[in-house]
Parts: sequence; structure tokens; C-alpha cells
Amino acid sequence: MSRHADTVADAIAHPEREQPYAELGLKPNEYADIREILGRRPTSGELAMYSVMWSEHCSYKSSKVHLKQFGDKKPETDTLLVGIGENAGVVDIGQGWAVTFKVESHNHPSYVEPYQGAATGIGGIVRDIISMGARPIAVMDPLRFGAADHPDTHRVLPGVVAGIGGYGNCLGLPNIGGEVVFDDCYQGNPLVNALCVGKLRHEDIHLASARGVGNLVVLYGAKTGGDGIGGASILASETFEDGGPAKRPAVQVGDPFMEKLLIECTLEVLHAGLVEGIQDLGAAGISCATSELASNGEGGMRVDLDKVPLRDHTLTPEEILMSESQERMAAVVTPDNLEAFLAICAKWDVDCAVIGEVTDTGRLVIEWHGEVIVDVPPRTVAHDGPVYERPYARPSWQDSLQAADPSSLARPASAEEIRETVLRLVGSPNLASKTWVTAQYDRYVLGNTVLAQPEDAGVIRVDEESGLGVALSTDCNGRFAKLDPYNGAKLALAEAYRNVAATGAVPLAVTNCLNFGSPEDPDVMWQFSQAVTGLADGCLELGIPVTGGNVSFYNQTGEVAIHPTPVVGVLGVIQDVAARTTMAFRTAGDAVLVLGE
Amino acid sequence: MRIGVVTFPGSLDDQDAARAVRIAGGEAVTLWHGDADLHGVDAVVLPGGFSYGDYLRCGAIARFAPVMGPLVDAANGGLPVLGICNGFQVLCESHLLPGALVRNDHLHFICRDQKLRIESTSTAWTSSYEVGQEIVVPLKNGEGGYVADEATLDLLEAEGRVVARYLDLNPNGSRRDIAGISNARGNVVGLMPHPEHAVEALTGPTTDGLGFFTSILKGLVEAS
Amino acid sequence: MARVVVDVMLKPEILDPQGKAVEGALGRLGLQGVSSVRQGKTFTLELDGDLDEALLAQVHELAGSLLSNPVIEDYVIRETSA
Amino acid sequence: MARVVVDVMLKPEILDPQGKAVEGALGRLGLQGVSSVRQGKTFTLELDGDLDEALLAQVHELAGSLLSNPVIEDYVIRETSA
Ligand SMILES: Nc1ncnc2c1ncn2[C@@H]1O[C@H](COP(=O)(O)OP(=O)(O)O)[C@@H](O)[C@H]1O
Repeated sequence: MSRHADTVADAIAHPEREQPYAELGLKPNEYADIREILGRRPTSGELAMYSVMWSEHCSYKSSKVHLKQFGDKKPETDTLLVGIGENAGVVDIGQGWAVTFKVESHNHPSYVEPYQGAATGIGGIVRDIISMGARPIAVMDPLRFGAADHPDTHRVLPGVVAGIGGYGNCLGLPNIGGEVVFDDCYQGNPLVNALCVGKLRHEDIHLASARGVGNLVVLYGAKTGGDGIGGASILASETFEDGGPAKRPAVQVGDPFMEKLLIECTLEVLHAGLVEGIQDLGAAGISCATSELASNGEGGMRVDLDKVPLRDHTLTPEEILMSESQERMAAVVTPDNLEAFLAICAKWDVDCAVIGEVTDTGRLVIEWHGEVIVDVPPRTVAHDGPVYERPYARPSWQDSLQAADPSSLARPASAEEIRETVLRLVGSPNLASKTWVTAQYDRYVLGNTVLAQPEDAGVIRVDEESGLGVALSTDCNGRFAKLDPYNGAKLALAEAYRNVAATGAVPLAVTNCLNFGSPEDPDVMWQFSQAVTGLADGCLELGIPVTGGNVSFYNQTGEVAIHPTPVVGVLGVIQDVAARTTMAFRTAGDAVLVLGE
Repeated sequence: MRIGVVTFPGSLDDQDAARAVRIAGGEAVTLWHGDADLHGVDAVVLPGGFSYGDYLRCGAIARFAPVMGPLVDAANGGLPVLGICNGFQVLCESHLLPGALVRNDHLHFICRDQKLRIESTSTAWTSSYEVGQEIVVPLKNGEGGYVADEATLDLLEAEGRVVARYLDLNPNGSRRDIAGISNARGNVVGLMPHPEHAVEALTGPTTDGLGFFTSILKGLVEAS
Repeated sequence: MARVVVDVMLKPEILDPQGKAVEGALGRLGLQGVSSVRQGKTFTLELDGDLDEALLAQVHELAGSLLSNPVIEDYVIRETSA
Repeated sequence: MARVVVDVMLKPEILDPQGKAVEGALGRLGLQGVSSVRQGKTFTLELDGDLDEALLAQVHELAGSLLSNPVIEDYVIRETSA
């Protein structure tokens, strides 16, 4: 099948061609902006890149104006080595050690294909951590499902848990905590959030930037296939004469074994000093990696798309640009180091190809079959996307919701009623033991897990000699957040903070995963702005900075949004893990004290 | 004494096995799956994990790794070898031990603190336990059900080659509650549970697992 | 008595890590001339009686929902004699 | 181009918990008249050229060592056209 890609020359020669920007999720004003930036219509390849990079998921266009508060209200701290904006924040924990941690959502994919959706959620967050130069040391998984007895929960939950276990266990990362919450509001929108924490020496921090004109851009890991590019088919159908392209799957399949090799290979090339800049490939794949690397560096890059190792040779260039194939990384390597880099990839049996080089043109230029199909200023793709001040207003129903306080509920009166109430509470899925979930996760691997399930926070030993360690907890009560998003977010923070402090660790830093409905709904946007403000204020009061996080919008079915669910993760440091405190009462006869009101 | 720990692509508990060797007082030597020889080690641990992703069958691909050639020869010649979890699966696939390990009967991966009874102390890896001693060590597997035909099971029992049995709860449907077995000579032992995760009070449920590593070191010292 | 076999395969465009691992192992063991390997599942259903149209329709229905996930997998139904 | 399919099944006397679970689920979903279900694996090998005797012998060899574990599994080789 011979086809001609839409080149820059074509875009200039045929300026008025209709383009399916709306199908790709771009608004008319956004499309107009792209034309203005380029001074011409975009090629289909450029349109593919802008559409994925300017999506809500990649550009944070609705949340940016609010998230600024995390920076504006950042408490005085000298523990942050790398702040918000990088793949993950890096926190100094002393003795020359640092840790990096982040939580991300994989909600919608997990609803469509629970096992693979959840598995690739773990895979994605782990690559964020290794791209900072850190060795991953533990994972956590805050989960939300619909009613426990709903048939669709029976489809979704076992798959999600098996997927998280299947991927995390196979990577050899202990699972040290998480949440399992049931509520009708998540019936069509389960929340699968995944957290990873990694450790590194201060000198090993790496950033995603392409510096050094003449340095090479190397793509390594799995081959690129047609995963997760439902959208790109629209573009391809434009350029196919007959029939249209093959239908591409919207889901990705993970290969944890490949990811394990990728971890070892990446840490080895980093420690050998062979890498100038590094970036994981997640959402938006090569579009994201090349534009972000170029945008953070000298600003220029030339890529030869024909060099990308493919699993499926029918892929169009637009599809290659958008593919979300898992288990891939991109590195910037000096020509002198290339041979050593390739040797380490060969040792780990990891595919690897030079796909381009760093230039000083200030442009990201991508070629296909010798013709230029992309020629853009990388910043406009990666960083200067649209920003929206979405309208928001306190929902009309908020007052009546708050007015319905529990004082109107019937109280158990007799001993029999109290007994029944207690039994109902104990037997309710939200309060019952979660062992049936956590028993499917390896919590022992690596041999540094000091606390895990059923403790309120996980504790991991970082340094075997000194006993230095970290504690982590993730928390959120979506019902509180619905009643009062500002205080609900503060409560989530306070709970995670207490859980970490109760182990004996000193809380140091915060990450978050903000799960909400549609930002185009002013009610939801109000919840969001309130929650962000509450979290930022709470962090300022407690004196610990937000180091990063993730926003997941559009968790709603029709008009009905999930409860606002700002999941908060707190990380603390403990000088000697042997001094940690567990939940259990240890010795008969000890006094029991209650602190606080 | 130098104890080799083999790393296959996808091995996960290799660092833990090496740590256990060190805590027991030995020297841990890293062996790579592509190695052509065993670097003169005195014993070998095949660690847990997901070698080659556990694709195909657990241990099926690792069995053909270059290092397995000299290892199988040495084991047949009496070199002490301990296979833990995935390592046990590799030993069965290599026919150094009889039987096979299949999908857990409940179909889930399971991670729990498992009570075991030590049934045989005449192997190279269990000599510092008492017969009938009860220990608790972590267990974590998705394909840990031990199966073999009746004649093989009877033979293992008759020859005292059942090394450890599950107590209280059979976590995976293993025939006759078998958690570990040895070859006839007692130098090769395969074990589903993870003694290397029970060598420090801080990180394990107990330190009951240390005995496997002290057994081998004591035996080697006495033999030398 | 009849026997129905449901073969479930990953869709061609979906990554098959297991097949890839087997392909690599076969190559290392010296098998030449194999361009690719895909791994699938089979479900062999032993029937009490014969396979009639109604039963076959039901098997189709379940093959496309329980036995496979149409998002990533295709299935084929084969009828064999027991 | 030829295609060889290797079907691997657990030996009849080996417990098949996956098959059992599927059997239970099919029953709960209303499928009647199925007396048992066994789950197996298939490996589909795409060949560069044709299947000659030498290659077939090699595939047999590997089917009985790598692709199946003779302690618990049986295998069958099918040849289909691509
Ligand atoms: N999805 C999960 N993954 C890992 N650990 C979990 C998960 N859900 C709950 N846990 C762990 O199980 C234990 C009990 O959880 P939970 O009942 O929610 O406790 P609490 O109500 O005290 O927060 C905690 O240690 C928690 O970290």
C-alpha cells in the first residue's frame, strides 16, 4: 500500500485543506492558534502532536491556573531538590540520599480493560520515577470502585487488583499500601491511582532535557505498535485513498518483564554517566518525549521517524507519533558514548535505535521517507499550550447537602439495635479487612519493607547501613470532599500526614492525584478550585511542599460526576527504621492516651 | 565460603538471597545467567522472581540459560543448590527435581506469612533445623502448587525427600501439602516459600529462614 | 458426545509479550525459519449431548463475553469429536 | 507461507483450576449441558517458508521440551495454512 504523508510542503501548497481537528478533540480557537503559531495549516503529523499535547491530560489547560497555588503558597523548605514541573519532585532525606515519588491515575483505561489498564498504570508511574534517575523501591495503589455487590464491580475489581499485582509483583516492587473504597458514585468511573517511590543519591538526579548540539536522541525499550491511538486513525483515514486504515486498539497491553529490563538498563546507563537527558514515553508517546526534551534543552531537534523500531509496519507516521506503546524511554547521548550505551542495551536485551539529534535551530523537525512532516517550535507543543479560566460557581445544591447533617438520622436505641449497627459496620465492604486484596501483592520483595498492610502507613528502609527510611500514606474521603471540597482536601492531607507521623517519621513532602468530573461543569470546577486551595493552604500551614501530582478530569457518567476525590500522598523521613511505631498495642498494662479533641 | 546467586532476566529476590547469605556469615557471589561457568563457588542459590516474565511456564525459559549447563552438571556431581520459588520451578524444569509447579488452585497470586514444618534435616540446606520444627516464613507465588504422579509422591515420602510441608493452611493446592523437596542425594533442594525474606526481625515476620543459610555454611565449613 | 473448542487469541495489533518471549527462546535454541510466534488460550468444553444450534449460539455469546475480551482478543469456535 | 500450531493441554489427571473456574462461571451464566471445561495454551508459529520434514522434527522436539512440560502436559501439532 503506497501512501504519501502530508508534508510541510503539502501544507504550504494546499493551505485550505479541511482538517479533522474537532474529532481529535481540538476546539476551533485552538486550531486557529496552531495555524497562527505555524503561519500555515498544520500537517497531519503536526495536528496529531498538538492535539495530544494540548489535551487536558497532557496540557493541564483547565487546572493550571489553580495548580499555581502549590507554587505560590509553597512553604519555606530546603528539602526540595527538584520541584513541580519535572517528571517527579525530588526530596532530600539526608545522608546524601534523596527520594522521588508521584501518584498518577489510570482510571478510564482500567474501566475499559481492567487488568491491562491497571497494569499499565503501574508501568507508567514507575517509568516516571526511573526517568529521574531513581531506583523504584515501592508502589501503592489508592482504588475506588462502585458498589461492592454490583455486577460491573465484579468485572472491574478482580481485573484491576490482578493487574496491579501482576505488573508490580513481576517488577519486584513491594506494595506497601493503598486504599479500597466502594461508593455508588464510582460505578461507571472507577479510580485506579498508582504511586511509586524511588531512591537516588543526590548526584544521580537526571532531568528531561536535550542539551548539546550534535548529541543523539536514542529510543530504547519496546518496539512501537498501534496501541492507544484510536484518535490517530481519523488522521490516517484522510491520507488513505481506499477504505481507511486498520482499526487501532484504544488500550495498551503491558509487558512487565520488558519494564524490569528497562529499569535495570536505564539505571545502568545513568550510573555509567552515558546520558545527557532522559524522558519516559507515556501518554502522547514520541510526540511528548521529543517535544519536551527539545523544549527543555537547547530548543532544537531533528528526528527521522523511519528509524523508530516498529512492531507493526502498517503504522502511519501520525500513528507512530501518537502511539502509547508501553515500556519505552528516550535518552540524549553524546556520539562518544553511543557505543557504550548500545552495549548496555544489548546486555539487557533491550531494543535501541538512534532516531535523531539535538540541533540549534530552535525547531523540532521530523522527517518521514526523506520529507519533512513536522516543523514546529517545540515549546508551543510541550509547554505553551492553551490555558483556560473555566467558569466556576458554588453549586446550588451545596447548601442543602450541608444542611442534611447526621442529627436527623435515627439512633440505635436498644442493645439489639446497637448490636445490629455494629455488625453492619464491621461487615461493610469499606470497613472490612482488605486482606483479600493486599494478599495478592508482594510486600516482601527487596527485603526493605518495614511496615506495610495493615499498617496506616508503609515504611521502607532506604539505607541498610544507617537504617534511614521513608514512610508513605495515601488518603482521601470523597464524601467529606463532596460536603466541603476545601476542608475535604485539608482532611485528606491531615489524615495522610498523621498516618506518616504516627510511624515515627517526620512528614516532608506531598504528592496528589486530583480525581474530578468534567471541568466544563462550573459545579465541578468549583469543587476543584476549592480542593486545590484547601490542599495548598493546608500544606502551607503544615510546612510541607507539594512536589508533584496528577489531575484526572472527566470522571463522570453523563451529567453525574464522581465525588471530588483529591487523593493525597504524604512522604516522611525516619532516621532509623528500627525505631518505627506500629499500630498494634504492644504490651498489656500500657496506658492508652487520646490526643487531640 | 562463597555462595553463588544467579540472576536471570526477571529475577527479583537475588539481592535478598545475597543479603541472607551475608547475614548468615557467607560471601555472596553474583552469577549472571549468561555465565559459562560457576566462578568456583561452593554452593548456588537460584532466587525467586519472574525469570523471563514467567512467560510460557515459570522457569521454562530460564532452564535453557547458558549458566544452567554447568550448574546442572555440578548439581549432579553433588554441588549444593537451593532453588527458592522461581528457582524451585527452574530446578523442576531442569529435571534436577521431580514433579512440577502449577497454577494455584484458587487462581490468585498469594502473599502471606506461612507456617511450615521441617520434615527432613538430612539435606545440605536444612541441617541446622530439628525434624518437626515449625517455622514461619513469607510465601508469595501465583504458580506454587506442587504436583507429581502418585508413584513419585510415594517415593519422595519413602525416601524422606519431603523437606517442608505447609501447616494450618495449604496456600496453593500443593499435593500432600508439600512446600519443598530434595533430590535423592540431598544436595539439591527446592522450596516454594521464601526463607530469604525471614532473616531480619525488622523486615521479616520472623528470622526462621536463616537456618537454610546457616545450614549450608556450617556444612561447607565442616566439609572443608 | 460432542466437544467444542474455543480458541482465544490476542488481536494481531495487540502486543503479545508471551509470544515474543517464546519466539526469543525458540531462536536461542536454534530454531530457524520462524518469523513470529503468538500465544493463545483454548477452552475445551465437553458436552453432555450433541451440539445444537441453540447451544452453539449460547457458546458464541459466552465466547465473546466471558472467555474473551473483545477489546483485545478475538475468538474462533471449533467443533471436534470427543 | 505455512503456519504451525502447537496445542498444549494439561494431562487429564492433572487438576486444572482455571478450567474448573471457567466451568463454574459458564454454569452461573446459564450455560447448560457442559460436563467439563479444560483450559490449554496454543502457540502459533508463522514460518518464513514451507514446513519440511526437518523443520517439523525440530518443532516436535521443542514442543516436547520447551513449549510443554511432559511431566504435566501433552501437546499436539496442527498444520494450518496462513
Ligand atoms: N489497594 C490497596 N493496595 C495496597 N494496600 C491497601 C490497599 N487498600 C488497603 N490497603 C492497606 O490495607 C490496610 C487497611 O486498609 P484500610 O482498611 O483502608 O485502613 P484504614 O481504614 O485504616 O485506612 C492499610 O495498610 C492499607 O494501606
